[in-house]
Amino acid sequence: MPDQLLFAIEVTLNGLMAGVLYALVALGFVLIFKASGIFNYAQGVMALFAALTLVGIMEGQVPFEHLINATFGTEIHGFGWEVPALLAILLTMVTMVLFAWLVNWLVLRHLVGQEPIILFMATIGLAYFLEGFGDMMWGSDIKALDVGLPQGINSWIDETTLDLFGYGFFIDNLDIAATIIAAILVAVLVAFSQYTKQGRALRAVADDHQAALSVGISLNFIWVLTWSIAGFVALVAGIMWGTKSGVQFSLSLIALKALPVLMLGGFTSIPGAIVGGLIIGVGEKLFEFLVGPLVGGATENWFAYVLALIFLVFRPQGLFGERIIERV
Amino acid sequence: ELTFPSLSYRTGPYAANGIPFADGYADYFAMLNARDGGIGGERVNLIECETGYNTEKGVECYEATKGEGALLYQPLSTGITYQLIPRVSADGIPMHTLGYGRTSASNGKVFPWVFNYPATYWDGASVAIKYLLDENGGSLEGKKIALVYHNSAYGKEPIRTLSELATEHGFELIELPVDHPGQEQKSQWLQIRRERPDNVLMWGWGVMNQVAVQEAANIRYPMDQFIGIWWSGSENDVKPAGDGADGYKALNFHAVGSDFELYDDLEEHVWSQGNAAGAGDQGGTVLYNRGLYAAMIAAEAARKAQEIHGVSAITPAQMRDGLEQLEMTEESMAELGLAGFGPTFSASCENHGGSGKAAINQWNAGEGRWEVLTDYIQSDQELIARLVEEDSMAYAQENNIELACQ
Amino acid sequence: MLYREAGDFKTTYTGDSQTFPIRLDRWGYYLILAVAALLVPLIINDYWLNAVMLPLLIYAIAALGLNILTGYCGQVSLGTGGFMAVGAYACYKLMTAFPDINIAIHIVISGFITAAVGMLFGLPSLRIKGFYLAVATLAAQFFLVWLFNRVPWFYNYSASGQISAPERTLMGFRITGPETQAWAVYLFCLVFVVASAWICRNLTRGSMGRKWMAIRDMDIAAEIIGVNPLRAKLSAFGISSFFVGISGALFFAVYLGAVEVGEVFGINKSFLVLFMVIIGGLGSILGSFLGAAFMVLMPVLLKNVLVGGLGWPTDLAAHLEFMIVGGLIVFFLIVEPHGLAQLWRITKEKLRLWPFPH
Amino acid sequence: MTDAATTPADSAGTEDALLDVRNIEVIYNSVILVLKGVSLSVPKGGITALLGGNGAGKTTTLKAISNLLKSERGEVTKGQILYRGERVQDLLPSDLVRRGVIQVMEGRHCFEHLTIEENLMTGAYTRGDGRARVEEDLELVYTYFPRLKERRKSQAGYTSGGEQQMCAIGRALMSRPETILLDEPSMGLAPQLVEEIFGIVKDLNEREGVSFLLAEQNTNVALRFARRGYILESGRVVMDGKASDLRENPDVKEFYLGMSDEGRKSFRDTRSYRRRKRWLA
Amino acid sequence: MKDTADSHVTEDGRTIGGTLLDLRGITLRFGGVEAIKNISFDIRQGEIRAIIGPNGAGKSSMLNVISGFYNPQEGEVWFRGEKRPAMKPFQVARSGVARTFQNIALFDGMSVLDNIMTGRLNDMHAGLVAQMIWKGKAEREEVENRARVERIIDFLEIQHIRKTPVGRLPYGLKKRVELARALAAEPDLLLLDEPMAGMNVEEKEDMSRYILDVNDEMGTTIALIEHDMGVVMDISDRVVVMDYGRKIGDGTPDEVRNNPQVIDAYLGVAHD
Ligand SMILES: Nc1ncnc2c1ncn2[C@@H]1O[C@H](COP(=O)(O)OP(=O)(O)OP(=O)(O)O)[C@@H](O)[C@H]1O
Ligand SMILES: Nc1ncnc2c1ncn2[C@@H]1O[C@H](COP(=O)(O)OP(=O)(O)OP(=O)(O)O)[C@@H](O)[C@H]1O
Ligand SMILES: [Mg+2]
Ligand SMILES: [Mg+2]
Repeated sequence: MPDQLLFAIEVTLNGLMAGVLYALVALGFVLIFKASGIFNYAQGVMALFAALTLVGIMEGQVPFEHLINATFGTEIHGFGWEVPALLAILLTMVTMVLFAWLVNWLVLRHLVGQEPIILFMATIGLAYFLEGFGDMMWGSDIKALDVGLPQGINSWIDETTLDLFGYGFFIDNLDIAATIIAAILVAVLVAFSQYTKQGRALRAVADDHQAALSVGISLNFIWVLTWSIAGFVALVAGIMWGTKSGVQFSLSLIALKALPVLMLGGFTSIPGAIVGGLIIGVGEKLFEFLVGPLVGGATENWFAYVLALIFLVFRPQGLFGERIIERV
Repeated sequence: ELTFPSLSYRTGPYAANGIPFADGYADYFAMLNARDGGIGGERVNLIECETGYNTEKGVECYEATKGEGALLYQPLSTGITYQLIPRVSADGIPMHTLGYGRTSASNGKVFPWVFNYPATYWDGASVAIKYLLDENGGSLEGKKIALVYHNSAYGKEPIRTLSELATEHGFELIELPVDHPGQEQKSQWLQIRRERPDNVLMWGWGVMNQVAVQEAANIRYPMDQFIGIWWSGSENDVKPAGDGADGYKALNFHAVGSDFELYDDLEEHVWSQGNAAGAGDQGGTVLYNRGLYAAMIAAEAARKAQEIHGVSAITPAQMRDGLEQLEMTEESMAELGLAGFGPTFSASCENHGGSGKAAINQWNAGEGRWEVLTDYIQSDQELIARLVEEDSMAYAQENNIELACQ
Repeated sequence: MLYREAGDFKTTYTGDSQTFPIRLDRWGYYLILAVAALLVPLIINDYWLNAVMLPLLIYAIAALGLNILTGYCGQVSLGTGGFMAVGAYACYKLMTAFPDINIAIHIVISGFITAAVGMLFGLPSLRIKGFYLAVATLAAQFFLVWLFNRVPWFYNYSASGQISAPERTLMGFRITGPETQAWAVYLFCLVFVVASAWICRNLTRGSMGRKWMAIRDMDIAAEIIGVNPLRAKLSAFGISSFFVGISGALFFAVYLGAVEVGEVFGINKSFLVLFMVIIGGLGSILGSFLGAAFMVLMPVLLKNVLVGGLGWPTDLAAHLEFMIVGGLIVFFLIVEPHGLAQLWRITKEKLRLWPFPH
Repeated sequence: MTDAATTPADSAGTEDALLDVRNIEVIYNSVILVLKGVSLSVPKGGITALLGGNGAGKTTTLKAISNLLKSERGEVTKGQILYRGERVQDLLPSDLVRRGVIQVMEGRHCFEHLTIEENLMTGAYTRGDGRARVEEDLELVYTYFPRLKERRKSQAGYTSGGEQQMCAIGRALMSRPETILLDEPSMGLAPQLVEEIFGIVKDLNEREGVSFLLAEQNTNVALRFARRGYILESGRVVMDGKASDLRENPDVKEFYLGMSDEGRKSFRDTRSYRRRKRWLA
Repeated sequence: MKDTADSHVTEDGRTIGGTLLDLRGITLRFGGVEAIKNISFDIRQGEIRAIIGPNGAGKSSMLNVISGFYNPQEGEVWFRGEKRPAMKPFQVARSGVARTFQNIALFDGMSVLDNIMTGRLNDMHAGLVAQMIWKGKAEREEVENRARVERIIDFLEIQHIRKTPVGRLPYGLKKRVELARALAAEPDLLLLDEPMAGMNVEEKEDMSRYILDVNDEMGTTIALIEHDMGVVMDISDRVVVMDYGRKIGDGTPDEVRNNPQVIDAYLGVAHD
């Protein structure tokens, strides 16, 4: 096979993998949007917060160390213990559930029945808060995150493809791990939303808060549930991205990578997030590869959005989103 | 009382880098106050102002502090630097941009109030190429060199120099821009993997550095052929990649580690007193040292100004004179307890850019520290001077600036 | 009954549809305008100008613009940063290409150029709605920023890709460049703000505004009663972008003086202006001002209190500032989802009844 | 208008009252006072009608009972609402549903994106008595409303107004409630169907002992089926009593039943006291 | 317009003219659902035409076809004697058709007055600049149209809620505001989808009065869907009956009321 083509295939494969990572972030958005019609701006910050908490617990950091030291003049620097990754993940999960509960108790509960944009704004306030809170709690330095996921080139694929085509493909082990985890996650979530009555209730709530209340769906329960799941998804995304680039503020910006995915796949569709992620991943990588050099590169940021935009013009609800009902 | 504002960023996307720098900057002055009672008998008043790497907040900080008798600005952000250049020129307050900001501001004739010694980005580019020439027996003919850069004013700075150098030395330059924040660089690194450039240079900042180092490790790019600018050469940038980062190189214009007499003073007068800035855990890191270095230059310039004008409470204008006549020698640094900490240089009315010297550091992942690989290498002064002249004169013309130093 | 509207009858329809139908409101407005135009210029200094007034005034224009699009026409846009960049770069190109023409004219033309670009990016709004549209407008945001960063013609081939505003004067007073006088710059922006607010008010109380609001509240019904959705939406995009472009031009030329597109007009700017509009009150002119004031003043105020007043370390203060601003946003939304302007309206309603509860 | 005091509330009803609303006051947006002291009681196993013109506060009363006001920024500032003698004002709407009180909201609040069948199934959300029983009830609802069965796979948002109304009612039935608050069930339904719906109400009431509180504009039908009636005007109960008594009341006859002394008057002939032509001048 | 030869005068002295709107063989499908099956009927100038039928019969869909919201797969719409090409709804509105909706479609964020003013949008043509500075045509136009709207407000007796945001109004008043908005457009053909749903008798009487007055005094042709047989039989001139998308009856109220098919499908019992 010609070199150029092989490379294009490699780029495509990597694009697919990158897409899965985007999709992981997008999933969190989808869950919450599905369950409440809320566009959760704080999803990225939640991923950051989850990852920060995970590292903090693993490394035995004392929460609010700096604050305590500054106000009381103490010199605390960590508990001095290390928590195994699995336990730490579990504890982080508990934190995220607590967070979900607090969000519902302090914010959402009071905004039942408001317009989507108002709820959106509330999540922005939440994002602000969590941004400051996370930093204050765990510090804003860069933390390396290692929960034992493999990382780096997969030699087996490299060697096999080298034998086959005379060109070794680069596939990152972390990406493979992400793909497997994402596949499991999506399967579970689809099953949950499709085959349980809670799943049906989620969609009911998103349609009409009042009517959902009137048939006895407890918004509190549904929201705590979905925000907890979204917190869990955020944690998974945080682990993946944190392993890649260290845990730090910029982690919250991965949300921006998820938005075109969301738009393309449809705000309400769990499989859509995955398919959208794959399309965006491949699209932007191939575009950068094929057209990027002609226009000066760094096209990935905007191309994802433009690609999604073009899709939307033909399908305004995204690929798998629920049809937007237009009736009088 | 001598007022030094510190426009720091301890929050936002670049906080991880802003914190150690701000800590070093603050600790040095705190040490001077505690040990010597300030500079020349005047206590130092450090006003820290949080910018979050945000231009508008930077402006707010500038306006808020300039009325307090600020002597020198150190904004630590290329964006804010551009903002402040016209402002400081109008207000007559000097600004020091230590190895960042607008490179051509090293022309003191056009930018009398701006100083960017000891080295500029263009020096950095030139030094990197010089080093590679050395490594390759004096010729880069037919080699491929990739530049991975932050797609912003900062990242684009070295391109002009590098392309000049490429024609001069006959190597091919591959430009690979990475958009802010730079979390996803798969396509850039796949391209590197395919094109197999002989070397990769990087102008990155923030998370972009960590991801680049990680990706380089992932594709098994030989780390010792990967050289970062000094803003891509801190512990933050390599640690998340673990062992994979071993061998990665970066430029630097000051020493690393805490093996200096000054550190004893810091320990004695600041840290042990519980007066450390921030969380107090950054001592000895690259960026902390850079903060120290910046503060040291500021303090020495102030001392110089006091000397020249014979007053202890100097004005910003006098501070400028101190900066302009500043001379860092081996002896003067040794005296400060920082022997060999930075390159020697001296400024003049025309030259605000220093000697343009930088050294190569290499990361040792096993030990978890940077090692100094080379002496300070001098950049191609002739080329840089020409480029600086071109760019600054264009600016002067556009803005009707009367040349100084006549 | 502190606040009265009783006895304030209108005998003409013109009187009834004027900007401030209630006398007390009108007086309050004149008072504020008088203070802003006559008193503030006398006392304003560099700090107040650059740290508070300029951002406040300029953001208010941007918020007015976005409010037309999002608040009145219901099209959520996250492209504001990109459109401000269009204004800024248009202004830069005009300033450098036609140095002899009055800066005020440059700024207005920048507005028109932005309007054209805005309409172009508004085209998909005919099909794409709600949050989908919001995310779609990000395409404009990222694409425009990339464009200005990539194509050297836009920044006149300068080495770093930055643009900086050359010095310009208006009636002999320096408006842009380093050596300006605070009061002149302030008044210059104030004129733009007042004019913008007045135009916005006129547009929104007339047939144009009704078309927008009809589209916002129920686009299908609006179409069935005879509103051409394409024209209504595009006009909203155009007019909104016009103001956003003006604010971008002012932001660049008058406030910052030098701009790097990715940093200054990045996505954060889009979000910031949107926050202003929502916090202030969607579909309210007053809200645009209140929102801009909230988002500009709150951080400055908190910083001064926490760092200056209480002597906290700057990083803790900054984190706390985030938490407080975030908390306040949520708090205000819970108290009154329709923004500060609505809060003010309800307060007035209560004052009218005062001291009776209902 | 007859004052509430002049029609002595035959207090026999209050003893076995299932639902007791005592003198409640409701304020929207903390400024708009809508209910100004409304009291009513729904006896166990009875059908009670709540009548009144536009804006009288019927919907508000029902929402106050089912605790849905909060999401409209309204609140009950005075008075009490008792269900089985317990104060229920502070409960969550979902708890109230679990206790057997369900409301059919005015204006067909269906879940647009869900299919008709899914809509009906959400009604069974609070039930825990097994799939089989739920399926049974689903079939029952389909026999009540064959039209729904035909459209059961289409999204509720795309069904006709009447179909949505049936869907909303069917959905409430799916929760096997003990008490149903019906807000204008007859709105938008064909006359035949109105009869049928009231037939179902009567049937459920008689066979299963379900209690109803129905807000209705269709006074004629409502009073035919209800046992008691309350007439609300501008947020106050102005009249209450046995349905049969109300039907005989001349005011009710004139204003709510559209009967004049000569029997039903034609809609064409009501111009007597209407101003005309003014707006054409 | 067709010749006036076939116009006649009703008992109460109104003139019914020639055919205003003619629907010919309309068929409308949504995927598998056939909402309207080959229906033809006409509406004459100046008459009140009722459309009745059980729920889901396709009545609202019929109005949607007339107002251009749905494009039927088959069939033609003739308006004022001309075959109407496929049009966007706003174009239909501009050709003189106004309507109200079954599920109230008011603009919730606006006051009652503004809502009604939207009805006049098609007659407001001031240029952008004039509107920006609120001078000249813009101001004049506003005052003129406001005056007309005020007359409608008076007529429908909703003066007291003029400045109230419509979101806060009770159901019945919303219906009235919607009627006002449609009237404000001064249409030739007014389509009313269940204008009296959710009203008590007194209010229905008022509403009937308004409808009759509009028809009588402005000569507006009215097509209305209503489930209250009393109202329909009393005020309409001719009635179309639909069932499952088919037309099962058409004629005067008396004819329809005695049509066994109609009784079977819709009325249940013969209505008095
Ligand atoms: N969310 C709200 N905010 C403010 N006022 C409201 C709100 N909802 C209802 N109201 C007011 O409360 C009063 C009573 O309204 P309600 O809907 O209870 O009347 P109703 O008797 O159900 O009338 P209808 O028969 O028309 O449905 C009305 O005057 C209305 O304007
Ligand atoms: N957009 C659509 N998509 C799919 N089906 C539709 C759509 N619009 C209407 N229908 C179906 O077409 C049929 C006719 O609906 P329509 O709304 O015209 O009924 P209707 O006669 O107005 O009934 P009602 O008296 O209940 O309002 C219904 O079965 C409805 O479900
Ligand atoms: Mg009601
Ligand atoms: Mg209908």
